[in-house]
Amino acid sequence: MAIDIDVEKRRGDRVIAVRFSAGPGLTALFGPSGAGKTSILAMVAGLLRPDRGHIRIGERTLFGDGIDLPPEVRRVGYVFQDGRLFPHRRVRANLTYGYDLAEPADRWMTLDEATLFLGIDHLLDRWPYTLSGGEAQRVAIGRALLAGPEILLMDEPLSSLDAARRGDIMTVIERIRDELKLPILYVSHDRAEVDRLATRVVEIGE
Amino acid sequence: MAIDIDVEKRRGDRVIAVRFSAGPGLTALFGPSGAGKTSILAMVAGLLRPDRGHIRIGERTLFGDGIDLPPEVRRVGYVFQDGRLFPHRRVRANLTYGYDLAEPADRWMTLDEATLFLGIDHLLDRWPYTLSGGEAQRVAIGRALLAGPEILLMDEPLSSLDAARRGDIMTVIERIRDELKLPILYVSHDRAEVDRLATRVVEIGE
Amino acid sequence: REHGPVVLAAASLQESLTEAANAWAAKGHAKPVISFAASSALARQVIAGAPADLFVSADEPWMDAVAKAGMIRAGTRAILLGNRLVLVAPAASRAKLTIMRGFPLTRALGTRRLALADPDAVPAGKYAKAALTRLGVWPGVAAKVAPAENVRAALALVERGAAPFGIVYATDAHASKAVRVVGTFPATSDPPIRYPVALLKASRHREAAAFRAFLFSKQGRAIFARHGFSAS
Amino acid sequence: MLSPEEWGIVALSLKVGGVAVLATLPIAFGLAWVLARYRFPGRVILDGLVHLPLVLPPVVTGWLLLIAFGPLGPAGRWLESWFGATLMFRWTGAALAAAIMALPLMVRAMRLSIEGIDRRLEGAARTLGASPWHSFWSVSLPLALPGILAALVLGFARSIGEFGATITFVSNIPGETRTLPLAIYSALQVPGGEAMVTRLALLSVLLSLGALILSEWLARRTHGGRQRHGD
Amino acid sequence: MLSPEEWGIVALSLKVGGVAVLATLPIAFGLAWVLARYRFPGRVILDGLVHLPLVLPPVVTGWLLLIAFGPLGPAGRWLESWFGATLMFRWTGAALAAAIMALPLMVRAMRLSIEGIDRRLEGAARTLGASPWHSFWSVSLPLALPGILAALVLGFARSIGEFGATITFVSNIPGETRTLPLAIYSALQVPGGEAMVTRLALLSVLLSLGALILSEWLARRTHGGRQRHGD
Ligand SMILES: Nc1ncnc2c1ncn2[C@@H]1O[C@H](COP(=O)(O)OP(=O)(O)OP(=O)(O)O)[C@@H](O)[C@H]1O
Ligand SMILES: Nc1ncnc2c1ncn2[C@@H]1O[C@H](COP(=O)(O)OP(=O)(O)OP(=O)(O)O)[C@@H](O)[C@H]1O
Ligand SMILES: [Mg+2]
Ligand SMILES: [Mg+2]
Repeated sequence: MAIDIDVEKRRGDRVIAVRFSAGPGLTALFGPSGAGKTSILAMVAGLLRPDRGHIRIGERTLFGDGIDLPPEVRRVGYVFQDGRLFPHRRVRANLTYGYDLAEPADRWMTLDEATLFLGIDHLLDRWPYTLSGGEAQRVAIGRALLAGPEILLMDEPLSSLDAARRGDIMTVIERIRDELKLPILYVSHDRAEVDRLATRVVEIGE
Repeated sequence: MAIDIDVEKRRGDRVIAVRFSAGPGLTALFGPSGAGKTSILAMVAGLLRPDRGHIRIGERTLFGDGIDLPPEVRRVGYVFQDGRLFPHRRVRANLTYGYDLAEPADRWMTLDEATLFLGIDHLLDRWPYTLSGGEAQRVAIGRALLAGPEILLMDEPLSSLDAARRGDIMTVIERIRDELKLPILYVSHDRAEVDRLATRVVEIGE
Repeated sequence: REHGPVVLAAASLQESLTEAANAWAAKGHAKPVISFAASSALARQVIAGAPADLFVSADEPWMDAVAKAGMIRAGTRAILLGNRLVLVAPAASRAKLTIMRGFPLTRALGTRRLALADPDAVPAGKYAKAALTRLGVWPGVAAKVAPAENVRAALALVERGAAPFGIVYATDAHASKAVRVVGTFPATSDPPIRYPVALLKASRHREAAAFRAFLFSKQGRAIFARHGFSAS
Repeated sequence: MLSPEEWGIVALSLKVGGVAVLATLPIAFGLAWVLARYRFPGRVILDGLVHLPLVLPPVVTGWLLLIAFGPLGPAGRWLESWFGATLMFRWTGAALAAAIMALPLMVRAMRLSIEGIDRRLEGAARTLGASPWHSFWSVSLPLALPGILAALVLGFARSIGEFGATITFVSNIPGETRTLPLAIYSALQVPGGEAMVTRLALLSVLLSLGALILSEWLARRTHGGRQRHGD
Repeated sequence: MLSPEEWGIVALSLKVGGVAVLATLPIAFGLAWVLARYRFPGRVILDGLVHLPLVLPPVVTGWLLLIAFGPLGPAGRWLESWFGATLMFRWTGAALAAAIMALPLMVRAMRLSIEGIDRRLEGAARTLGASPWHSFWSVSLPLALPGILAALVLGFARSIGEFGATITFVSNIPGETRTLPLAIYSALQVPGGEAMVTRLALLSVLLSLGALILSEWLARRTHGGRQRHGD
């Protein structure tokens, strides 16, 4: 599935403008801090409204031409830069939140699979506030994947993980990219990560 | 100044126990997610009380032997894993919070110097909620440095920064380490960072 | 289970009218449902069309208002009771005053205050003001009153020593151990202290008129007399 | 320990207070939500209207209710002709009075909690497939729970203490509208009734203490996830 | 537009309400803080005591004040002998009554906000060199500001509407204790006094609307940093 993005958005006193198309695979967004990477993901997810432009994923127009799909039908799996776990739900209920809402046919991963490769099965009954930084990050990844999305938006998803864990998760991301053929928009500053995962790199300029 | 740490702390159903001494320089804490790195920094800062043990920095006992100094006299500069900027103060007021509280003689950096090498001078009048992930991280670093601490605790301080910015900040950390001879406890999963900065590496086991 | 007629009655009648209702029920009638509140509140409820049978007001103006609103059944309005005003002081007080024209109430108060029900609003207060005016004492006292929400509240101010004197109904003073009656105001006050009663237009209860009649009966009057009310 | 009459008064107070608070809860939440989340012309007016029962002496509120919901009032006539229902002299009228008096307190408490919700969590819920409605039920509402519990306690306590509006609107009818405060008023009218007053006042206090303990227990049962920790 | 007498009543109401709310603010904040932050035996009792004026009919509260602060009461005697001061029949007594009635509302609102503070920010302040006291003033207090503003509005509105406790405690003395609700009550007792009631009630509403607008303005002036955004 192809991604076709051309958006403009004013934030404070600067304007974020990007335009790129990409085939299937993992597209790494690369650029300095504050360049607008998170803003782009938020626009694709439907959490931030572009001032003008369009966002198309495969055949579907998410935004533009008078269309502005609400986030819940865009089917994006968004791993936020800041986690955003639901503080009032235990880890298990965080993980199944999107899973339970998805059509069974749309799901492509079970809770057991997710907890296994993320190494979070011992955390299922914990409250989010008791998690370490890396633990919370892994739960956030699991929550997004379990919702059975058609496109993944990952904002520095591996930043607080150790090398071993990082390797495991990258393997899964590769499988998602290659076997499920899901388009992935991926923000990272880690050279090694990008070199290993990215099908292509889009520079987001200052 | 030497660091001498020997602490034990129960968190949930596991016990975090570490013991290490280190001379001056930068000590990298290395270990898998959930190993207890953040907990150790919190204990050094005085935000988490060890169940037993001691914490000594140079001649000063921060904890142990019946002593338990409150955080505000420990003079630690703590860059938190999750930022923790004050949401009700603009960036400038966040940066000067500790600066204004420090004895003039204890300060070793001015606001101008900090904003310059962190590249945040254009953000001074912004509210924290408008900052991007990397921008917030840089402000948090600046806030900790400006308080004129005697020891730095840095929990993945560079995780969301691009390579260029990261290089700049690492240069400054090196200067702090070598010229000011401040002991630094540093948590990172980035090999390159650790290789470049660390005087020694302490493994925090599972 | 059938209930008796609905009676709206001034709060100062609480004990006496409850006793009367019990006596009536003891004769095999359904016990009347009595709501005690300020006459003003009850009158407004009647005017708003409340489904009640009998209204007993603590003064004439509110009964007039109800009548003017066309809520009274013709020919059923009558004076049920009278009352007397008394000057009271805390039980421990040694004050002596004789109530007569120009009696030195103002001087007796000194810098302190005279407790009474709100003289501009509440019936008992209006009566007190009229009585003092007639005795020529009001102009001196006017600036020294402590107008309370109702007679009971005025009584409480005296009971608690907050005011050295108060003017309340004889019936209230009669029942309180914490105050002493210093003197009784002449019965011939103007306007006279009278509790009018009337059947209401909205009345549907078949025993409403009978209960009203019972209140005026010998047995009914005896009960009110025992509580210190005077027959009108 | 309690006479049957006193039991009756307590039961009535519980019924009136309980119905008032539970019936008001969704309305108050809706108002709190609108006031917290939307800016629109007339917002201050709406806010002012909500505060009205707090500002006006209760007797005036009761009088206004009487004018509107009395048998001759517009709302009263409408209720009568459509539902054959009347609030006059009925416990339902007492519940209405209590509800209106509790409204401003309930709205404010919930509004504070709603304003404290991290709205980014609602965005996260949406990306996970939740409709606005589902996100409201599964995220916003649970996060506003502290305010809802506070509203329940405040509203119930206020209802248990409501006097002026009730006696003015629905009078002081034994077994129907004579709740605890009205019974206390009646006892206060009797010289030497202080013992009775004390007794009834203690009952009021016990009732609301019960509500308080219940709410603390509920808060503790659900607070796990909301706890903020010092690291 | 207003007669001098009406101006006097408005001024008195403002004075009583303003003094009551401002004087109660620190006490209420302290209570809210203790109830929000500490667990100790007797906590529920303290919480219940704070709620008391809400639960008891106002007349009973006024009666209790009379017993305590009257010339024969313990508190009254103490005030008299130490300060030569009396609250009886004074506007200060009216302010005390209003303060006590406003207390539970103010405590609850502030408690909700205090419970919502992210305590890790206080920890951050400490590592930056702030004493507990300084961290309180520079972090906790500003973060609790929404609750403080809500408490001010609720408390002021409640004071402006306070009737039962005031008239019972300090009676209805023109120029000294006759605040707006007491004047309204007097007017309401007189047949045909409805026009006057309406006039005075409108004044009450205007006063509290003013307070409301002021608080919204203050909230807007300071809200920048607390805003939660949808991304
Ligand atoms: N309140 C708690 N209850 C139970 N377990 C807890 C609690 N707080 C922390 N823990 C656990 O303590 C362990 C240590 O946490 P800590 O934050 O120190 O880890 P860390 O080494 O910093 O990990 P990371 O690299 O992921 O940030 C984690 O496994 C965490 O789940
Ligand atoms: N409400 C706002 N007002 C002003 N500027 C804003 C606002 N929100 C975002 N910005 C600015 O928009 C720019 C883009 O932010 P964004 O979060 O998209 O950056 P980013 O590329 O993800 O950066 P990072 O790598 O640091 O996370 C930043 O400079 C940020 O300061
Ligand atoms: Mg970002
Ligand atoms: Mg950590």
